[in-house]
Amino acid sequence: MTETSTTETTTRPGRERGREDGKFGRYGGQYVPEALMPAIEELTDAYRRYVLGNEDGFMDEFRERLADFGGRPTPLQRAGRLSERYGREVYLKREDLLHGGAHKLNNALGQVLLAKYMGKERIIAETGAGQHGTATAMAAAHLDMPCTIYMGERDINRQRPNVFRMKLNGSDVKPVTAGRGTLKEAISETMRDWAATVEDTHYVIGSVVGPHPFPVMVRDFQAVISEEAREQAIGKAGDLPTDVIACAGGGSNTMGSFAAFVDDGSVALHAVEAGGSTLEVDEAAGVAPNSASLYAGEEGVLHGARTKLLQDSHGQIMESHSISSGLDYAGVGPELAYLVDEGRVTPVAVDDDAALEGFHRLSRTEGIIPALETAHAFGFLEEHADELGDRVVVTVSGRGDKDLESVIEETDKRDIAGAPDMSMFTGGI
Amino acid sequence: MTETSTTETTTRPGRERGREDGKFGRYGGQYVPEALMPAIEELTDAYRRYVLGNEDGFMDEFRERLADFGGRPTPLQRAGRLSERYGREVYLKREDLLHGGAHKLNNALGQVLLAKYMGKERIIAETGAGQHGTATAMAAAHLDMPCTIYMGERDINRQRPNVFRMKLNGSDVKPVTAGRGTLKEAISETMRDWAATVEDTHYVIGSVVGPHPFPVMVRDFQAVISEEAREQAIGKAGDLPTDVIACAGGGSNTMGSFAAFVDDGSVALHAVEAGGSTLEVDEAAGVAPNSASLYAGEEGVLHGARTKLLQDSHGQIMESHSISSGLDYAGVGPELAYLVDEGRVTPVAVDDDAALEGFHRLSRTEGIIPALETAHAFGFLEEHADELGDRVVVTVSGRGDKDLESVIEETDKRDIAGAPDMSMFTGGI
Amino acid sequence: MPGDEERATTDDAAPKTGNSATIAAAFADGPAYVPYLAVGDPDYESSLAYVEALDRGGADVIELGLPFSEPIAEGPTIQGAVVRALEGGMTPDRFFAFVEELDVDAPLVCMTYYNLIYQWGDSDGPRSFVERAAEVGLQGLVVPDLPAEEADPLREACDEFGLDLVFIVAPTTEGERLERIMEQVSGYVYVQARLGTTGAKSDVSDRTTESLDRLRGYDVPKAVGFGISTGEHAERIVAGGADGIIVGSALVDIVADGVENDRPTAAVAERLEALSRELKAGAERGFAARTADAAPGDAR
Amino acid sequence: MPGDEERATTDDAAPKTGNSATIAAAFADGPAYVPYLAVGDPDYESSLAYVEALDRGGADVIELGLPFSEPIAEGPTIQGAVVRALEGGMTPDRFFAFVEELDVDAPLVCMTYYNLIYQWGDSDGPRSFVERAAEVGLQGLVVPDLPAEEADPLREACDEFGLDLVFIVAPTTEGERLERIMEQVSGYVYVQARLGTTGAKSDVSDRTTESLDRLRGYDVPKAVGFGISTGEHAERIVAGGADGIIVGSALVDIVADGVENDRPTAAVAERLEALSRELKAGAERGFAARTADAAPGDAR
Ligand SMILES: Cc1ncc(COP(=O)(O)O)c(C=O)c1O
Ligand SMILES: Cc1ncc(COP(=O)(O)O)c(C=O)c1O
Repeated sequence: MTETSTTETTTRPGRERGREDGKFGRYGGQYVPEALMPAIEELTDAYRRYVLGNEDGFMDEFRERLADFGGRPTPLQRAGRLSERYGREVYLKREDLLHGGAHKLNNALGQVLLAKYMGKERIIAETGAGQHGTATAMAAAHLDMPCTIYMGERDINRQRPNVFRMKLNGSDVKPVTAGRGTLKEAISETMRDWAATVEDTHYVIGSVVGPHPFPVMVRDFQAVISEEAREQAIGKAGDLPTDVIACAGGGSNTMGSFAAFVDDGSVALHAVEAGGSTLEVDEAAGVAPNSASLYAGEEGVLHGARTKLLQDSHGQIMESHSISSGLDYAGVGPELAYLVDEGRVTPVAVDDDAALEGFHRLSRTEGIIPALETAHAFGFLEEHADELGDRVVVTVSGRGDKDLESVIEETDKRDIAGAPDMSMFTGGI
Repeated sequence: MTETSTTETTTRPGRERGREDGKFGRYGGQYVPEALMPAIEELTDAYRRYVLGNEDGFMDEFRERLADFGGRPTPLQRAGRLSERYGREVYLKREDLLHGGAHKLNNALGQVLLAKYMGKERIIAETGAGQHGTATAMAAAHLDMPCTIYMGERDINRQRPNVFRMKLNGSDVKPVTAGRGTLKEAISETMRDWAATVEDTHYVIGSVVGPHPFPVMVRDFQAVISEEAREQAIGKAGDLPTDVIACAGGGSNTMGSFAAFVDDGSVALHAVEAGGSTLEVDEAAGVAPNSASLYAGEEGVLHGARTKLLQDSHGQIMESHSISSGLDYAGVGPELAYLVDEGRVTPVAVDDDAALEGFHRLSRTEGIIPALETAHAFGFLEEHADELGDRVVVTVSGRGDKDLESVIEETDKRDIAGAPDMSMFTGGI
Repeated sequence: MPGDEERATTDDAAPKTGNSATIAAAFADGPAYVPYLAVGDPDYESSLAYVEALDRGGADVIELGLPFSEPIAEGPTIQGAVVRALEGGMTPDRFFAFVEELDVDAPLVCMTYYNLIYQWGDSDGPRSFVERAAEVGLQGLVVPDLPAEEADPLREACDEFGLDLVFIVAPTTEGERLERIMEQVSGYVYVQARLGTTGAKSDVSDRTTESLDRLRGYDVPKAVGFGISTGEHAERIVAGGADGIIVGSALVDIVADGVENDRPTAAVAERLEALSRELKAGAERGFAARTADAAPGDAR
Repeated sequence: MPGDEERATTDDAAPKTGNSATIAAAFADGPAYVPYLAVGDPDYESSLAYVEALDRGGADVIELGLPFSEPIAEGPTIQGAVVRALEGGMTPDRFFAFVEELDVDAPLVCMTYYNLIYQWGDSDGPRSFVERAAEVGLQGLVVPDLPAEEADPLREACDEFGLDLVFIVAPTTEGERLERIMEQVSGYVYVQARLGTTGAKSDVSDRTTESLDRLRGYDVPKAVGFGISTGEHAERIVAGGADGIIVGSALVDIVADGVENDRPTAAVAERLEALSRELKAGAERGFAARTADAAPGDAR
């Protein structure tokens, strides 16, 4: 254990934070157009009653559906070959095995079910990598709710199989052409839809971002990851892990992986962000060639919350970049921003190259093809294993099937040890 | 309950059948080149010791890895919307949630682990849909075994993402150009490799086919499906199911889904085969436009076993056909052939159209995108629900991500109610 | 619309003035025409000409959009304007320079998102932005993503520098929330005519009437926006009780048309002026109708 | 190779005859050259000419392949021949007609897979196939996917109709398995020179020698196949103790070359005959060397 062991002084109680007022120190809040405020108040009320209060047995039904439809609990697997490679016990929390192929279903199922309890008649959602969109589309089909998904046009082109899957599930996928056509624009567009349809529509935000109560609610739905992992680690390793590593885009995987450990001062929490091609920023072009908002961002207000952002000196939001669409977001959940300021969570950035190597390494040595988002966590593990403790948990936030096209294209540009020959696939798969 | 309730007279004991001599009535046996016989005897011995005898704790390690790496147990989910549609309780056995996306891992992991226990240094396997290949490649990476996968060239083109996944896991994928380039040819080719390398190589057969001990061994590895489902059904429904429905290619999903129920005379067992475009056969061309070997095949010897086959009047093996590569095989497991002759298992054929409709129906109404193989079971459910009992278990043998290209192509040719507009995808995804 | 008695009670409560005397004056005699344009759309120079055309067309207050990269409250039309302005190089600094350079009579209100206000200057927080806004002569602010709950720091700065802080009231805003907003608002209240984002729509919804009814008891001018594009709309809205009309997308459409068809700046400015005259005239007709309707003693 | 003493013991045990006297005779004096071709490759007529060329080239026994759609024991070369023959319309009926029409001296052995034998005729089981085989004059069968354990029905039919049933012994065949096979075999035993499937390889493995050593105690002719393609191979194999050589892929290669390069049937037949002569001569040189090596009294 290393520099992060100094975090034992962390504030408590982790799970209550933000539930009442949506504030995490200076972060959080409800910065939304007035038209949305009544809906947000209604949602806050529903969150308190159903999620916190288990009214009408909401949480029981949620947990049951997560188990039966979603496939929970997911395993905590000891990774034999990685453990050997790094000389410490490496455990994988297998969210890639969740229905739909990523942790995203935990939240999507929770929110779609909540919308049903609230009597809403329609679901909308934004999506970046398509993982939240597919999770929402699956949950909506499962619960018989009409669903519209907004997705940036560029992301649509990067993630066509996911677009097709959403449509197969009966969702309407609306392309967003504004800006660079990625997640940021899709969120804005979904908010616009919501502003017009707020009375009968629930907006299923895909991460621990947005106005209160979304950050706490999404965290509470995703917390099942660390609740399980904590128990499983104690069962398997006889002790708490020394480190938990999770990739962070908006931060739902991270908060879900950390939530149950926040009060365990001995557990170091590593939030791995997309370092993109470099951490340098092109102010003039308004482009950050990374998505490291915790590591390199500054305080500001975006999409309903005060948090850490990639922004220029004027406060304009930057275009973020990452090899993985799901991390390609200029903001991050306010609670994470807070935990980083408090020193409880260590933000780290892993660049595209290291993430891609992590992708190939996990595929080859453990027989698990991770999402490119997830691969960043394994990039961190490779680069910093020596600094970690004896029992490391890495959350495999999703599987990589959605990323095959990107992997081919990006691998073909580079020289990656152990990667298969791409020549057969460069024409497309 | 209907005509199938007459099967209560079935022979016992189900699970012991074939274990000693590899014979299922007139079916089974070991019809292989002499060069393979020593390996097959060695394997038979290993099967007895490790699988049946749990020597060195083999079965314990197998079950542990299936849980941690594979994600077992998989849920038995009540399908709310289908239950409503058909006026009976429909439960889904969710093998699509298994690591790799299909039931195939149960067997692949078992065999690769067994090969390790046997001291083998290399793994070979054939694959049709690519599901067995990807499962084997994942298991081989997980257990650090070099692996070569043979795959028909036509299947390679139908299942490119799976080819890529195998390569990502470090497997060598060898295209088989003989014949029509499908599963049948890939099996022959793998047998050829094995004949040359038998001393240090284990051949991981992908279904309950081939010479003894493969049919019993693969069944025993896959039986975990029905072992779990039986317990889960009793737990959830308070009773045994009235019907179990599973699609059958080689029959590993079917035998896995049926094994624990074979001795429960009250449970009707439906093996759903690919009816292709028609059950008519073109003798002159040697082509069966279906893969319904249980339903329409005749006794013969293929790939090491006596079983039911699609063959012409001379005994030449026909080219089978199905919309789903994984069912596209001219033979079937000998135990299934036996159980059909005994009247214990009812074979049914579902054609391409009905399977494709089943695919779209499940995607849209339950939020589960099934493999095209699996979709045949839902085609049967739609066509025959009225004849079934009150509690129906359908095995979702795999997820459909691998089939998106085929679904686009095949849906575009047809007019399927409720299917999304394909125009955006016909150029490829 | 409810009975005359109810209307009569509100007409008694004359709109109260806020920090800015000029804004108060704009609503004091007759209905206010409040046009909006995004500053810098499609470039600095044209934008100057366009805003001045609004003024010539009879604007009583002008809302100047300071473009933000994530305009979540705007519909596609204004979003397009914002993108053009940002591509044209608009920044908060240039925005302030623009305001200084502008030669118009109407008081000016800046419409922007909170992050730009928060980030401006060397220290975090809204104060330095407001200080600079006051320096260049802005009279008020509208911040669509800043709810009343989070508005205290900005409210204080506005009070310190004499700016009005305009809030938006949606058709869904009622009860406690409405009160909280009405405590914070000054200058005028922006009554959102319908749900959704900005954008020209062709009719006036019942919800506008309901909103105005809910606001009747508050003595602050009520300017209705969202979806007004013709003199006739303006007339109906003002006849229905609005103290002013806010028009954005219909004007931005003219700018967008100019860009698409490469029209000379002067021609676009002329059309903006003409539509402004139409809208203003419509508002005045509506006001006249309302005054005639009401008891003679009630007319302002 | 182990010492001379061991070899001497086997040389005592002269190969026993099986059901077929002609096959026994083929191995009786000197080494047997046993060529293989797939019948109907690439068409019926050429195939007739090719098989007759083998006979002219000195074949002692000829193995005639009846093509099966799944030839799992064959390598790519013979697999290619099988595919060509099937595409050329070869069926079991035509195969029997072919055998009847054939004008050769050497005894003929049919090599095919069990499913074709099992399916032939009206009733299941191998008997009717063997009956028909006997009728057309075939002297034996080789069925690579039929292990000794499953061979009883075919064995009985062969005994009934006087055909030999040849079995393959692999380098890995030992102990109990070997005994079981040697109980079933008649005519000659097919000694697989190396692991794998059929196909021309350039050297003779140590494993051949080991196999021959293992078989020394059994009084049945040992014909070695898999990988023999030149007179020199044949010489070495026979010198090493084989009673015969089986050659398939090297001959099929000539047929394939003829198809690829569109060569006249006669030219291909000539090359087949020439290679046969070379192989036969090689085998005889090997035999002479072995006989010279051994004690004069041992020479057969
Ligand atoms: C597999 C996977 N991991 C991580 C993320 C990042 O999102 P978040 O940080 O909200 O978990 C995504 C987003 O799509 C994802 O698909
Ligand atoms: C999803 C799925 N189901 C079923 C099958 C059919 O194989 P089997 O009958 O051996 O289960 C396959 C074969 O690839 C498959 O991928």
